Amino acid sequence: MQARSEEELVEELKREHSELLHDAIVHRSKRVSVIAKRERVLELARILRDQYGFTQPVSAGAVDYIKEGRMQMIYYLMNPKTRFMLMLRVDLPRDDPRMPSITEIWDAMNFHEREAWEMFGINFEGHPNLTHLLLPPDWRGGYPLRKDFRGEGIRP
Amino acid sequence: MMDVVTLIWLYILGLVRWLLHEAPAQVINFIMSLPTLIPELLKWLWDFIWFNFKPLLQIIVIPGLAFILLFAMIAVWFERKFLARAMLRIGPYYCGKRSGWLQVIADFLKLFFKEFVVPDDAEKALFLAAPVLLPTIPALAITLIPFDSNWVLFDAGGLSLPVFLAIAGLSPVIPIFAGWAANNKYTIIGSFRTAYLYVSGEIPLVICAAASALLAGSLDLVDIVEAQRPIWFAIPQFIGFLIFFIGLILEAERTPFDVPTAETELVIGWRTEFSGILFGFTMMAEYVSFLGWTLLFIVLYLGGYLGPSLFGVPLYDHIFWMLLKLAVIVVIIVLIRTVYPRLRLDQTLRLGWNYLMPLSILNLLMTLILKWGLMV
Amino acid sequence: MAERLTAPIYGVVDYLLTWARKFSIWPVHFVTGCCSPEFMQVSGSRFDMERLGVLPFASVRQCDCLMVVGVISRKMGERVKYLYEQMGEPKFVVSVGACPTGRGPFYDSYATVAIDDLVPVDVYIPGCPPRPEAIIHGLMLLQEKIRRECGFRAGKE
Amino acid sequence: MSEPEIKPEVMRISWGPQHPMSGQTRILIDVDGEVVRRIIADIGFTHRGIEKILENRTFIQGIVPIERMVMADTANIALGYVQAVEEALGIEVPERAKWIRSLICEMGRINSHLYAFGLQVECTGYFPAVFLWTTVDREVLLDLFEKLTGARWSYSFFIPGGVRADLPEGFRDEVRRAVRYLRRRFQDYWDAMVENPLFEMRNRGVGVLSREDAIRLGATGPVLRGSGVDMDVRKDEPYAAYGDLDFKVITEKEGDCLARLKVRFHEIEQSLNIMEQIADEIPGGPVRTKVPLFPRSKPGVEALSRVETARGELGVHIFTDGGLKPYRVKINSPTLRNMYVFERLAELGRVLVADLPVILYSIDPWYLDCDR
Repeated sequence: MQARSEEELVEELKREHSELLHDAIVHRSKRVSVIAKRERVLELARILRDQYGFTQPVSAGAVDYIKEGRMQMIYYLMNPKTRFMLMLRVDLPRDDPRMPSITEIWDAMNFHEREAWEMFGINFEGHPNLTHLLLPPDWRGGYPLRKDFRGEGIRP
Repeated sequence: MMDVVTLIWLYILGLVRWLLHEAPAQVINFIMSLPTLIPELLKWLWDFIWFNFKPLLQIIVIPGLAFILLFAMIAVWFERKFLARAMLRIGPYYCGKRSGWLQVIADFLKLFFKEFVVPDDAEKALFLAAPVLLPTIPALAITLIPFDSNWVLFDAGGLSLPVFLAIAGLSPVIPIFAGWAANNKYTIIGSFRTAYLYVSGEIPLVICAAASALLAGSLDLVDIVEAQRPIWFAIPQFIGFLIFFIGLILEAERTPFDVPTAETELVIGWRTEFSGILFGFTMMAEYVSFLGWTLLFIVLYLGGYLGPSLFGVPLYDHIFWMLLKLAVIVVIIVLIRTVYPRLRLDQTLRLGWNYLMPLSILNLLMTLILKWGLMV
Repeated sequence: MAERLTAPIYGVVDYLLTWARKFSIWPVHFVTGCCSPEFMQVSGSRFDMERLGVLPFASVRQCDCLMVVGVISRKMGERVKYLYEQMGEPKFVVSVGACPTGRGPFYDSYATVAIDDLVPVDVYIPGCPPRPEAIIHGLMLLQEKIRRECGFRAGKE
Repeated sequence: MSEPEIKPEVMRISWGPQHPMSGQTRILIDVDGEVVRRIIADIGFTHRGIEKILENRTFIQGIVPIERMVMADTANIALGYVQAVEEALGIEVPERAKWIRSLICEMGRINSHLYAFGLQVECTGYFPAVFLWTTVDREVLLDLFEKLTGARWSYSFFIPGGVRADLPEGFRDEVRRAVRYLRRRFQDYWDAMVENPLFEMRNRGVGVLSREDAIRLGATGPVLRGSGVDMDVRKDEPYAAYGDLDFKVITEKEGDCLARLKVRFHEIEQSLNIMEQIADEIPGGPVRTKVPLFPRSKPGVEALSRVETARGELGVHIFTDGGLKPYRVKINSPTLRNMYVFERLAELGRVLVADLPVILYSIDPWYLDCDR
């Protein structure tokens, strides 16, 4: 069931897996977004990988929407056949940023999740090795990429 | 009156006449006789030194300390310049007038006056002793090499080949001690690689040397050289010649077999922790051991000191030919360094055990048959 | 002691020593940041820093010059300090590029430090990245500094 | 990074960050004799927080820090950012500017690939001649860069709306001359490297990455193409002038270090072809459109631009909030993906200590890109 075009993919996802996701959007050609439910992101991820062919993990990162009180974790995935880039987005509340680790589906997300953990403080449950990746191991300065980070890096 | 004044005038006139008519011829004669005179003078001087200072000369000049140090310096300088040329660079330039020939002396002086660090966890006595022992052992072996039939520093009583191999066989022990004493993971791995390498490289070398000795019918290096008067052993012992050449690079830890000091993997292997003059000694040791094996190679296969006469004095000829052959081999080995990558340890060992070893035994058997055939 | 060191023989030793140290600067194989390609060009054919006797060396024990090439992050900063302590005297530090000197384009980052907080520096080379000519000039300044200050009598060691 | 436990029979060696071949990273390896049981990449030694810095720069100021991600390949990196800004702000780019961008990107790619295989050769042993030949040949390209942009490496030449300046007089002839010279030189490289039996011995069958593993572990760039997957952003989503240019995507089937080297090699040939095509066929016209110095964004716009850098696919995802600065810039760096592949390679096949630097440099890591 390889989807032929972006619209068909989105329609199909919305139709068949509406219980797993909030929304699915087409940004432009070859850019698709799926906003997943936090609790069931693993099921959706497995379906995306096995049935829709998004076998290649690209990257992952988060955005801190401080005014709306949420953070969004974004997984960038790639389908090597159709060359679609799919962004699997998960909304997390800012006061409780916790979600299941997706490394059991794409283990290459290991580094990216560690980075998101140290930069945003998102807690990935079930991650094999959730330690500092880029920052020094004794880093105590908070989460640098959050918008309320008050270390160096913010112009007064 | 034939007075005094007249006599003086006559004397002066005679002097002028002599100066004008006979002196030029005599001076020319004297100058013409110089070429025969100077060698005689030199020969006299040489005989004087020969009988009085020969052992001293051997220890200090050739094949003694000065030769070894000079070789190390020239080889390092040449290698740096040559590599730089291969890389399209100039190499050392400003140190010494426009050629960088003082570069090695500057490096050595700097190392000599540099603080050397002894790590806390190191085995201190061994750590300090190993670098000093390192160049000593191959230098001892070099004393056995004949530069002329009667120019051997250390007379081993007709057994100089086995003694050479025995002394040179000691040298791998020192890197192992050094690596262990430094108490660093890189040095440990490097020293064990040295051990592997020596074992796989030295046995084919010894077997090849045995074949050469068999062909010459003697264990004495002078006899082996003299046996090559009709033909260099490189021809009848061609397999042994090739094996010995590869084994020599392997023993001297030169590229492509510089596995123990592999810069890209193990920083610089068992030398990693040495600093200051200790490191200078290890650097020197590399070249001294290289020199020792190369000289043995020349003696065993390339006719040692033999060569056509150029200067009339046999000793000069012999030392000249020895040095020329040495220079050629050094150039070839440095050339190899510019074009080949390093082999892995397993590939090196496979080369040693799977190819060099059986081939050297084959070589020995062939020599046996040849010798038997000659005797029959 | 001070009077004895003014004897002429010490002048000769001093000259030899500074000459040797000047022409035998061995920097460590150590790059901290993004000026490394330019540094490589300097060791390459057109600029060739080996002319001055500069020979990059593998292990810090044998070296006497720490070239801090490029930005120093907090994680790297500890290592720079550590390496400096591992080197034997006499030792020199050259700060290559704007980043170690004054944090360069990353001046307001949470993760970079300037070199002055870590180790004493002998020569600063500005630029982002510095041109090869600038690096060569910096090395020559270091040589000049060694000639003047690093003799037997200068009290550096 | 807290260090995971060590099994008693293995020895843990720390490589770097001061090591002749580690570069700016630390690699922990567990060795059992000469066999590597486990690789742990401890990256982050050059982390400068570029993503945070970009939040504090205006859109045009941001070009300077992001260029410092990959010094040898600044053109491609800057192009990724500039394209994302253009997409987020809705800026059109004239045709000639696109062609000039492609030209400089290809020159940057050759520059970077030269660096890559120079280092890979250096890793196979002290084999320095070829490595330093690459620095010589890089000077040819650097001179072109200097003539065009005024700087050798970090030339902030691409700006939103086009490029900073037009090609100077006679530049196209110089490009053609450089292409001719480099073609001749690459024959030498091929002879010295791929045709050298000892070099082949060190590289063939080392660090094999199968096609499935390459996709599963998220490899990118020459690593992915060396394993037989023909993914190249220049073909998949043509940007700049790549839609009009004629070139092939190079793949090799073996997936070992030699295959990656060959991919880089043939990519350079393709890049030289592209340079020639551009020098011949570049259209006329303006090279930039007028863009205010401090462009203001529309709120809530996202733009993800992908470009093919020398190390693989770079993604720059810009989020705006209606201010003068981006709200968040997410950079998907290629080396971070390949470093994960490197970490897993010890499990996929037998890796010896001596192979480690070769494998590491066959993925062409650029730690500044990896750490951002």
